[in-house]
Amino acid sequence: MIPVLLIVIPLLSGLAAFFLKGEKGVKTWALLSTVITLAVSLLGLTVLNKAANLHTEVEWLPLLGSKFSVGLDGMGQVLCLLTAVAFPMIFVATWNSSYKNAHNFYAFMLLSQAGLMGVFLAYDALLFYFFWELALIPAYFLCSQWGGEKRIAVTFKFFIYTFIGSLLMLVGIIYLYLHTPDQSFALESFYKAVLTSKEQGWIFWLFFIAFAIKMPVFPFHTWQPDTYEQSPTAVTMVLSGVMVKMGLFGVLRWLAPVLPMATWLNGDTVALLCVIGMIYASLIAMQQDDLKRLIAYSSIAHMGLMCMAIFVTSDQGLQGVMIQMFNHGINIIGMWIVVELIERQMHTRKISELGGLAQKAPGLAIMLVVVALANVALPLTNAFIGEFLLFSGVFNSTVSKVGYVFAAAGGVTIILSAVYTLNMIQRVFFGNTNTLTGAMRDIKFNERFVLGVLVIVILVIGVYPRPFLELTQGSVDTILSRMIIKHPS
Amino acid sequence: MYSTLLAFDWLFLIEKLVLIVGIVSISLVIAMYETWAERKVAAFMQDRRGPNRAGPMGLLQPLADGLKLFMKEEIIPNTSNRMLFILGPCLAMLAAMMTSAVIPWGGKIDFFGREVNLQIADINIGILYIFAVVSMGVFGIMIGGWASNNKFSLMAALRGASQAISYELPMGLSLIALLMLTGSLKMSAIVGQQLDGTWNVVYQPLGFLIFLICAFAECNRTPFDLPEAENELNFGYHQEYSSMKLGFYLFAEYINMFISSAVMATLYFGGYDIPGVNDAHLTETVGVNLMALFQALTLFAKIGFFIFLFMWVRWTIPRFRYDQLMNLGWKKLVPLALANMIITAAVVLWLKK
Amino acid sequence: MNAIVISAIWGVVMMFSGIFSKNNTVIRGTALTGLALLILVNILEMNGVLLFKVNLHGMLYFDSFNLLFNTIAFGSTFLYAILSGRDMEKVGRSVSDYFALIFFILCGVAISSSFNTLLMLFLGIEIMSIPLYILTGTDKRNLKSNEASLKYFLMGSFSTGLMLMGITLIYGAKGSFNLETISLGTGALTPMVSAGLLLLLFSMSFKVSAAPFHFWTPDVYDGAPTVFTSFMATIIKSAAFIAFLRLFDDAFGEMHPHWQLVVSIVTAATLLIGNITAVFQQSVKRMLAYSSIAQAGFMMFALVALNNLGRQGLIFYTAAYSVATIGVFAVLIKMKDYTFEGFNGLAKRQPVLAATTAIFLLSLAGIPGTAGFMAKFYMLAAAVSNGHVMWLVIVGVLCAAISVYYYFRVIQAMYFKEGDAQEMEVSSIFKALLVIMAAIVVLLGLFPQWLLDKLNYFF
Amino acid sequence: MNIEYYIVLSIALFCIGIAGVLTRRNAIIIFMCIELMLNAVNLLLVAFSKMHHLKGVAANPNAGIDGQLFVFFIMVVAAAEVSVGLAIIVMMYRNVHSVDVNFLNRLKH
Amino acid sequence: MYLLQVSSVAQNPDNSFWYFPIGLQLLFAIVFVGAMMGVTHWLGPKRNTADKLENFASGIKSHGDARQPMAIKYFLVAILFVLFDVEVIFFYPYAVNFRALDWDGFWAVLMFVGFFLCGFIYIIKKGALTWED
Repeated sequence: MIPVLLIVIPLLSGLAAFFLKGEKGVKTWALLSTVITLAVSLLGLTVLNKAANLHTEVEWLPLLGSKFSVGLDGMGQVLCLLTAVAFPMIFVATWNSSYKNAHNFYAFMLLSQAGLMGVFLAYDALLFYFFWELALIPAYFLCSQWGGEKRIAVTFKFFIYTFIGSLLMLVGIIYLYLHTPDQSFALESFYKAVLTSKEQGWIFWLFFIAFAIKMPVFPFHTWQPDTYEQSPTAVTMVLSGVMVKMGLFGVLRWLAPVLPMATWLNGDTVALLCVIGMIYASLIAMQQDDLKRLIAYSSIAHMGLMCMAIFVTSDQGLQGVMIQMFNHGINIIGMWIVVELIERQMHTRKISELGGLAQKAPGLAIMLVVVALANVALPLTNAFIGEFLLFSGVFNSTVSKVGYVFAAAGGVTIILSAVYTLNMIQRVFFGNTNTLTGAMRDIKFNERFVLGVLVIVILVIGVYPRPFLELTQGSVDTILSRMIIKHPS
Repeated sequence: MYSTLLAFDWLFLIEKLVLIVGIVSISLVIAMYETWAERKVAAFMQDRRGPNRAGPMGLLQPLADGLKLFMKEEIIPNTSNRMLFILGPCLAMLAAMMTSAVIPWGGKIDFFGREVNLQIADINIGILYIFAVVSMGVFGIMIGGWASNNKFSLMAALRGASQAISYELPMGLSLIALLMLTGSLKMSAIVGQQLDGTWNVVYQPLGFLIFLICAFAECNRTPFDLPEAENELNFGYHQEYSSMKLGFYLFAEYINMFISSAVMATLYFGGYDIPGVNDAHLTETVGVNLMALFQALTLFAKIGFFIFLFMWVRWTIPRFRYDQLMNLGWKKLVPLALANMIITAAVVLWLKK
Repeated sequence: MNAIVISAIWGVVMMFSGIFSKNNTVIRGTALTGLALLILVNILEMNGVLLFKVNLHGMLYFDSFNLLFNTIAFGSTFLYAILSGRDMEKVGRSVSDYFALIFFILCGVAISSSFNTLLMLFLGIEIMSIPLYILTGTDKRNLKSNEASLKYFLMGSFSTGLMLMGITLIYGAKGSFNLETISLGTGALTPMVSAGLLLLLFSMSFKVSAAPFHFWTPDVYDGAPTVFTSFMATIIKSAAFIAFLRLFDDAFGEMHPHWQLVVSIVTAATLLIGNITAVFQQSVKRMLAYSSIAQAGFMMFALVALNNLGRQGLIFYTAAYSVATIGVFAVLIKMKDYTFEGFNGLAKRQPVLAATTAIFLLSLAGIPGTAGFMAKFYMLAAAVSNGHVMWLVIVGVLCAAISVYYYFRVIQAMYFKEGDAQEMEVSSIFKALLVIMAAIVVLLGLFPQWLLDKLNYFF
Repeated sequence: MNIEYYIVLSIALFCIGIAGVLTRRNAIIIFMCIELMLNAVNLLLVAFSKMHHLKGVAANPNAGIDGQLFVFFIMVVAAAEVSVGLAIIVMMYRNVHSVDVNFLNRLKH
Repeated sequence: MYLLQVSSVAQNPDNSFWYFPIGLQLLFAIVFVGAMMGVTHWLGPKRNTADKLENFASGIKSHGDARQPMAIKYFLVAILFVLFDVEVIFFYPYAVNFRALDWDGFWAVLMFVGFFLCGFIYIIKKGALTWED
């Protein structure tokens, strides 16, 4: 019941939003809908946390062996929670922004939420693919209608990239489907698919490219900074906070356990790509003058780390990935909110044109510092927990012989990330004000509220991560069992 | 099929060659004298004398005309398409000369023990052959008219062509009714059936009428001589022509008249059947060769009658207007012929029961 | 059989309707009645009710496969006639004749989907083609239309010649025109059979505008009056494909390994040429022409794979493709400016039109949730399950991604670009119909089970 | 006569037709070449028909008859094509005053 | 005397060799026509002048080329002829075999005639054969 609600509430409210009139009303409607979704998600996590409530299966395409099969496991819970949390946050944070054709904007936002939920909930490959695209299309419309000046070309690039990836994945899905013992799209059947290692090899790449584009991993990342820069910030938050997790999630649920042998064989290659991407992105991030691009590149670096951890895997590593997916979402949304607030007032995102904001907007500055520190994984913040697990997982990798090299390389990026993040804080918030930043006012209540919630979440998880770890342990075990059982001894 | 030339039946070749030369020359001579006859008939109808200077009763007149045509200067207009200009009359003439191949001119003759058919080629699709060759005549008209590059010629050629093809439809349809009776496309078979039986015209009066009208139109004879309507088109499609090329066109027309008379006689009036006589019986009495002669003469008598009919009509009935002509062809004759066909089929099947 | 007879008769009825009535509404009404009747009798036949007892001597063969296809074709035509029937009046005066030709074409469609001898194949294809030559040239004063018509005619009859030679060679080798007799034997290739096979392949590729025999398509589609381009690009193309598939399946299925590679190459070329060239077009109409080539490439997958998934998929594809294309064209006909710029800002002036067009285009691009996705899914699945042509699948997938580029250009123009959209007269009925069609597209995409059930009924 | 002769003749005619279609620029000549192709096919069909008839006449008196039937249909369709095609060419001629297909480039960009 | 025997060729009515005489006649006709053309060419005088080689238009000055589009009606007749003639051709095999085909064949042909008439009435109603305008 819960999973269906999670999908249906945003879907229907999104469709309804198309027909609503009045900006204020639409905003309220959207917020209401997302809050309800959040509530449902929390209920699923607490009161209604019973197996019967968490899985739903309805006949959909019996001829093709596809069912409308959705369910929540630990990993799904985490990501759904992230999605459910992110959207109301975004809506509240951008309450003061006004959009042309607001009803369409919010409708697309809600639809993309439905798509995301579907991706995280689907237990059927065809359904997964459906939602994968359903999440993409609204994002496309959102970016190219409400984005910056170069939005159309840039978004298009983003769309084509993702679309190519997903089509390749479709081929892989079809191939797997045809090789399942019972001709079915169910996840369970996929696990049972009989494939030679050669077949696994190239299907692996079909899937991986799709996920890699989404994450994005090094050679497939070129769409990302442009798109983040050009999108309206609310959409950027969705893209970077939640949507990139689709890639990781896909790897975790649909790639690694389904094609364990290929994952094992290609682990090092992928990890290498990730490492290259991390270092490369970090280096570029250091050069950026544009706040959005800076965060975009930092996101590439962080995602690379998580991806690497999956492939050179161990118990701790996966655990770390799961929790870090959530954390990264929270942190980066926080970063974007700050950027959005700055941009809305200053009408610029250039670091070089800003300075001394801390004097004018201390509330903002405090919040930002917390979020930024979380982003560089300072102890006591949530990301510390995640990255610590990640690193130890990679370092102790049983899969890769050179796990420690990867870990070391990852460590370098952490340092680099600290460098550019702190540098950014330094240049934007401290120093002298100039004519532009002199007019800065501090943040309003709603913004303060959102950032405050985020900061609280950051700190709470940073201090007491146990519930999360327990929540995801089951998923980690399942995935690992799939992977290890099928490993050649 | 034949491995060596020696195995070839050379006598067959000679026989056919003689027959061809004979029949073609006869048709040419008849065509020549048709011109004379035409003038005579015209004169008679108009109470004049007609040609009477060259030879007795002007009998040498056609020869003189022919010679004159030979001696005239050839003129090929400089705006015309030279090759097609020459090809046009040649085609018309060729088509006219080819038609006679399938008509049975008489019974068999016995030539020193060798049985000789008085028919050049007794092919099994005789009627279709005639159709095919007659339609080639349209090419002659069309090519000649177009090649002249003269508006009058072109106009006349178009008229001629569309008239000819329009009347081919009812003609074909009327023949189908005939075919249903005979069951064969072979000319000799059609004649053979009529030899001792009733002439087809008795069963197919309507079909014959339609065929007759169409034959008139096909030959561009009055009342259907629109392509040559002097008052409208000067001289018709051959107005740029001179000398023998003009002669060919005129000749072709008269040969066509002769041949269509022969076809009509063959198809509807028993061919070489001598009326009122039991052929088989007579053959026994007079012998094969003499019988063949009689038969041929009978056929030529019938042909003569039809030729006279052609001329008679020409000098009595005024020319149609073009729209009348087309309306007659398309809107009257075609449905009539179709009805004739269907009724024939139904009646034959009904009687068969 | 019902449909063949009724469509022929109704064609004649339409011919005379123009003589007895000068009122276009009456004529259109008659045509719609006829189409409804066609659908009805066809469905009756699917349920075993035969209206005409004709001894076919094995010339035609009816099973639910081609009957279902017929239903789809007639249904699409029905939609087409409601949507765009009114626009035919703009092309010329003889609306009744256009409809008569369309009925004759439908007769050809029914024949070429159910042929069982090469004779009927030839007749069906020709009955479809010849009226089309005329329809292409109906805009008599327009040089482009003339030119398209002439080009189409010359190319079409040329390919007919090739096809006939192919048929003759096959006949010479096998001694029969009957598909079953032809398919008998070991499947060995004698020179005569292979020449015939190749010629048939070429000519059928011509008819379905597969590369490298596609070159007439853009010009013809572009030049023809848009109303008829819509018809050509959908129903005709689908029918030609069904004929193509049936021919190569029923008659040459035994030799599949011999010709699979050739067909795969043709398919790949079609996909690449269609998609890449479409990217560079400035006119939406021309883009749709190239896109139809590209879509043809996808339909060829059924032929390459030659399995049940492919056969089912082809039917599904034709349905999905036809409905979406008819919809896009119906909107396009209303436009005065066929360039991409002409669509600028359409979303503001005509939100309904823009939204439905967007859905149709999404379907053509194969986005999940629309019928186009399920269709592409089937085709890919067919090719994958065949197993020998994975490279082709990858090519297809990449091409599908390219196709997004040009389909989305229209969407971008409509939604994201500013422009004074052209004034158009659009009735609310038209809008309602578009919405219904969009709903069909989406429903087929989300719940394809309905059609799949039908498909499964005979596989 | 051997069937090969007919095959060679027909193929020759057919190739002449194809060559004509591909090289000539006059629409009417192209059209005539197409007709030539059709007639080559007709010829070959009749030849094959006769061949199959001789081969199978013992078992079935109607053997090979379908080939000739086919020719009939080709003729009909060819006639239909002729009428439509010529109408199109005339329409073209009245608008452009030329039947040269090289002039047909209004649709190229 | 062997040579005077009737040849087997002549006896066999279905033999395609029966077309041989037609070929012969064609040859003869071509030779004849060619010869006549040659003779007249040789006999006739040749005194060409520019005026003589002009098109003849009853003394009126001729205007332009004659090869202009003509009235479409003629053309229409030609097209209709092609169509209807082919339909008529279909009656021939029927006419030869209609006894064997019996009433079944008759009804079939009646249907065919029905279609023929439909087309025919259609073109008449459409005014394709109206010449008065």
